[in-house]
Amino acid sequence: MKKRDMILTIIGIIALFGLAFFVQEEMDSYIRRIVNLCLVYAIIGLSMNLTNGFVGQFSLGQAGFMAIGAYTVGIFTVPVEYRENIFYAMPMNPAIADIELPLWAALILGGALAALFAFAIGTPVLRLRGDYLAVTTLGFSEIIRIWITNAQSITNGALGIKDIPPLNDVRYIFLVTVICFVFITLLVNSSYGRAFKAIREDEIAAEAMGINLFWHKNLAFMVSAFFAGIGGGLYGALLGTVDPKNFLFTLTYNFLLIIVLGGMGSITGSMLGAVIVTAGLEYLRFFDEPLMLFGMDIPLFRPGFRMVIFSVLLMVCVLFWRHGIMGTREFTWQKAIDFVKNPLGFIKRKGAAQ
Amino acid sequence: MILKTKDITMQFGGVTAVFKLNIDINDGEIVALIGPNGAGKTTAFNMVTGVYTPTEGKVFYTDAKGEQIDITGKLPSDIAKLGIARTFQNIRLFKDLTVYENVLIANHLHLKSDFLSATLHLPWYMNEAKQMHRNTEKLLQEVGLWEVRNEKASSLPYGQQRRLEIVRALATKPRLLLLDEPAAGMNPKETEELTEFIRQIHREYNLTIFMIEHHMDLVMEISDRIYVLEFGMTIAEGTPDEIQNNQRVIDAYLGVDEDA
Amino acid sequence: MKFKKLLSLLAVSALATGLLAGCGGEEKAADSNVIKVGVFLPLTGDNAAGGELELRGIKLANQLHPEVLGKKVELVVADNKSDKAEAASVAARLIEKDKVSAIVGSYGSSLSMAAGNIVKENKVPAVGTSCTNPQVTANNDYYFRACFIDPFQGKVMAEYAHQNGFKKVAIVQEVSNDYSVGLAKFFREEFVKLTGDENSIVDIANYQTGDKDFTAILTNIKAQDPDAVFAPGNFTESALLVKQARQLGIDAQFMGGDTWETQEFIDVGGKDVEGVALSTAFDREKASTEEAKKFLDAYTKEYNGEPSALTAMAYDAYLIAVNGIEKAGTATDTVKIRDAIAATKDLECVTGMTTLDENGDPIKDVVIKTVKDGKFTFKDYVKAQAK
Amino acid sequence: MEYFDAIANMSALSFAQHMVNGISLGSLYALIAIGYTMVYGILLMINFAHGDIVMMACYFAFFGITAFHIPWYFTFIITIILTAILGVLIERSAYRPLREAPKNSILISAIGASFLLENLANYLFSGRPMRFPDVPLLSQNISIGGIEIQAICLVIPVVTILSLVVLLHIVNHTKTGMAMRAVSKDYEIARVMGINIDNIISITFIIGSALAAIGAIMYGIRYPGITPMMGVMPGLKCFIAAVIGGIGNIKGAVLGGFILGLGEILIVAFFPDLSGYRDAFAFIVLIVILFYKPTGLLGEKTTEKV
Repeated sequence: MKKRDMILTIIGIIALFGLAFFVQEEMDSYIRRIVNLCLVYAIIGLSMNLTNGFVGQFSLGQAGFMAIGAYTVGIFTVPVEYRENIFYAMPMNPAIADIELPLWAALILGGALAALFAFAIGTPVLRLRGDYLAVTTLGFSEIIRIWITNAQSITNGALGIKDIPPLNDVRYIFLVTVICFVFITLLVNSSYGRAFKAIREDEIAAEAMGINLFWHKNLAFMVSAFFAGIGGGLYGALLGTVDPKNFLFTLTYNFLLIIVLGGMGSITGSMLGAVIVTAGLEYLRFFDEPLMLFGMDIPLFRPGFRMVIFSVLLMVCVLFWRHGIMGTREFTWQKAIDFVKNPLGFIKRKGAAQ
Repeated sequence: MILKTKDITMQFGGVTAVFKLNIDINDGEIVALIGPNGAGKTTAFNMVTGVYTPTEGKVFYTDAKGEQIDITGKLPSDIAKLGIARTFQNIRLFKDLTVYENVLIANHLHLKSDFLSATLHLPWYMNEAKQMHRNTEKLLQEVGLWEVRNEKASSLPYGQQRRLEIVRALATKPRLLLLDEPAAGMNPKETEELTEFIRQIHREYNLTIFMIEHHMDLVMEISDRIYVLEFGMTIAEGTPDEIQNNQRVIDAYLGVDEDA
Repeated sequence: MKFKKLLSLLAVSALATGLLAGCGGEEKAADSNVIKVGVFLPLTGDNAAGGELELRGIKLANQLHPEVLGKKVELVVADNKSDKAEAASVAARLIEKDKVSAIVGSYGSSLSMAAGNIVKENKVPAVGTSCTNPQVTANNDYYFRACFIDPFQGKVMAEYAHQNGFKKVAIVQEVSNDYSVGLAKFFREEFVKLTGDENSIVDIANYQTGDKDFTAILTNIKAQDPDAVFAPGNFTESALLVKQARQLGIDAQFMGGDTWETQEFIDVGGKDVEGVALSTAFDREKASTEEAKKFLDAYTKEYNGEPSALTAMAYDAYLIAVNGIEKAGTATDTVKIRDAIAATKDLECVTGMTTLDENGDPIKDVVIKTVKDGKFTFKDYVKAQAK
Repeated sequence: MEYFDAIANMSALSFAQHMVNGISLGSLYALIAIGYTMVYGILLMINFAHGDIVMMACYFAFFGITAFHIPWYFTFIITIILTAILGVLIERSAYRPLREAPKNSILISAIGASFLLENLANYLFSGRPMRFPDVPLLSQNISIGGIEIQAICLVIPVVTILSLVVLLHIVNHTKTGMAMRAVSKDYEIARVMGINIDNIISITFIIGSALAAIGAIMYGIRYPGITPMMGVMPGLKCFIAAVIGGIGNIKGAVLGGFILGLGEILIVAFFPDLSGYRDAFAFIVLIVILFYKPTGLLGEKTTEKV
């Protein structure tokens, strides 16, 4: 990286931190919640993009990894004195009943457990390709959920865990987001990241170039699971409560839309996608409310319409706009500078390039 | 002897693609493998490079230290690390990546830093990375692809793509290079250039070359020895002159496939 | 290219309608002569059916009690989509954007729990409609509810089973449903206590939400030949469960909780669910209060047919919230409203005189109903002291 | 030990009942799995929307009988036709434009189509369950030597086997079937041979969706609560059944369906404590099968051309 870009990046991150402070101090909790949700979804979207976009392995297990992270945070950060109340149907397993961790430790533990699980299932699963991989990872995510439902003494089963110390702090979540994004950006730009892309482009050629498919896929899968676990942990802390139904495999579709819209194989795209999908869904809320337009009641607008729009958007994206907003491109300072200097020319050139 | 296959056989279901193939390749040689379509040539390559594990038989490779290693059924990536690189019959470049990246990726197999130090860009990784970039630059300049280094691989003309695939294989620092029909689809002029290119790399990079090829001009011109395969079995072996005069080969192959 | 044009056209029109709709909203917000009450219900997703029934109750209550403190009560209806992340942001939105004085809802405990931290943090009281998990109000001073809780309901059914002389009971629980697991657990404890027989529960079988085939667990149960089967759970699954049990020739008494009391349960179950017993909070025959009569009249006028307990409880939740606002004498000081709600005592509601206990849970009588000729009919009555 | 006791204590009658339950469930899975396998055989993609096509078919039949009062036998025919049209429509709009695109795009499109159907049904028909109408004779209960069974459970296996036989005949002995096999082997060669690939794919979707409709009708009669999300789990399980049997192989799909159906029932029968894990069973079997026999039980071994 050039020195100029490095400096600009650092300034940019500091500026964004300033913005995070501002949002935390000045905005109401509704806005903060939306911002936080955007950031958490961006982390999970990015984690999914690592396997699906950069390594080209179509995995649909994100909900399961999130569940591991969220439950780790849920189980270990709930104050010990509340636990008896929460686990009213079946007492908590004494081995973990008295362990209370600070949030950061629980997050890392959750990420690590998710990564460990990814490692364990990676061996059989990552030999598969395409559709098979998609269905088996989806299957594992369901198995995790079913296990959580049944393991009452550890997870409180269907009753869920509540009273997770609430976290609606933009600064905290922003910091974690920055760490995740910086880490994955560096990883993708390292030699390992290039090996990932090689696997995406052509597995057989990559293997012939000495790239161990199994190890590299597994590595990406574990890193992805780790950050999905962290994202899930934040998600749990943000909601203050977790229960198994949160982590139905349909949850993964949200992140699929994020990365498809943002661009499979683009870090910038993951962030853009997360913001657009989260904030956009919030904005689209008026579709669910009865609408009076020019004195007429439009019968189209009633609960459920928003989700129809949401799914149509996903379809339109795949069909007509397969590369999403960013494709595999990234934000660079050079492009930004070019744009600021000569906005019209930049757009024209971009148009011509496409 | 750098490569030796001993009675390797490959069966798919009930079909025997290659039967008891014995090939010996000496250090520094250029050896060609010819035969009609479907004779099992690519299958033989795939067995040597680990894509397939032979149903029977063994593949031996002698490394730089002169030690003979049994590489039968090893992973393709491990075989590449030992110093055997290859190209593919239907070009398999990393299409959406640039020429530069294509070659740079081929340096990855010699990377010693673990993934965490690579991700965190720790000093020892940065040193290695610098070396990888230097190697790539040097190689691209030497083979004349420097000017197109920022082009997408898929946007290169056909002949250049073939050449890039060979260069990418070279970047893994092989001792033995396997070329699967490098001149396929080329016109006589391009073939001529390719012949020259193969000569050049053979000379400059201290290589042993083992190739499958249909262009007889090219094969006869640069090969030291030739193996002829038909229906998965060797029907002849020898110098270009010997092969050209071998009646069985003429019957089975040369006469039929001349115009291909 | 045509598609791209069409798309951009669509996008632009979507934006335009959005802006228009947005403008409409702004105007309303400027009006300070209304008191806003948030309605926080699942109107889409898995729990939509329950949410719709409760919305009816709240709307009816709003019709009959449109004013408090001399101002109009405006309902701000928000769909939490049966999804927790949605529920959290919807609750925040009701509080921050719509500035509601109190929230009524939700159907489904997990959704209420997702909003729990938010109402606590923002100090806006919420009255749950049919969130029966004890955790909803535990350790949360700002959450109340109009329904009884799972442990209570489970115990009442155990008592009922005991009174009816059942000796051997099998339990089927929807293991992924907090409601079902809670009821099953307290039923089991109470029943074992009442019968004094550790083996009186002959089988505990599990299924997942969304399952359709119950033949395997039912065949196992049939082999145990129980007198009754306690199977609280979602009405769709439960109706199929009872149906398949009858097909397999199990003639034991089936018992469930208040979730069964929906038309869909009878629709799906048909004649097979005739005779089941279920606990609920409300019935016409035991409608003792004036409020109940008003409610029944209004309901019949508006919707035809019998109101479900869900509708009645949602109606009551609205009453509790509005009564709190009235007693507090303010629509803006939500802490005061909270205190007034917490002090609710002998409030005349549809489901009887309501008093909230120290957790914010009502003390209530339970009605046992059955299905007869395709209708829910009164069967028995358990006084609140049973708790 | 407990488990062995459970097995030992199970009466012959209970066991027979479990077997009957399993066969009836399995044949239902098999019927729907055939649709998956056919589409996969031709397009090499999971038609994620297949389960939701089943759901839509249920609604078609529901509205035909309850809203339009069309006699049930006639409704079923209309349902099959409508569902076939729906299937072709999905193929045309969601899959055909992406035929040349990377496989992952088609996969996403399929997920999108499935998601769209679910949300559309939720929006149009609301999330409340509707009761699939009773059908004379089929909805009745009968008792055979102490085994209690719904009449439809006897019909389903027959329909499944019949469908299998008819399909095998079509695939192996008709011109269309031969064209299908050619397309599934290699697009290019099929094109060169003068086969209209688009038509063949449409026919495949018609057959697959028609089978989905038949499956849906059976499903509706057997489990009469229909909801917008009802197709998701059966969809996944039937896909798994198709994979277990060897995807692309019609006999395999039927075999896989029976294995899954019987397995799900018997695991609860023999290990009652695991009843909460029943839905995980399908996925576990899938993973085990893919690990030991990636092409499924009856699948052919294919290797990628290098």
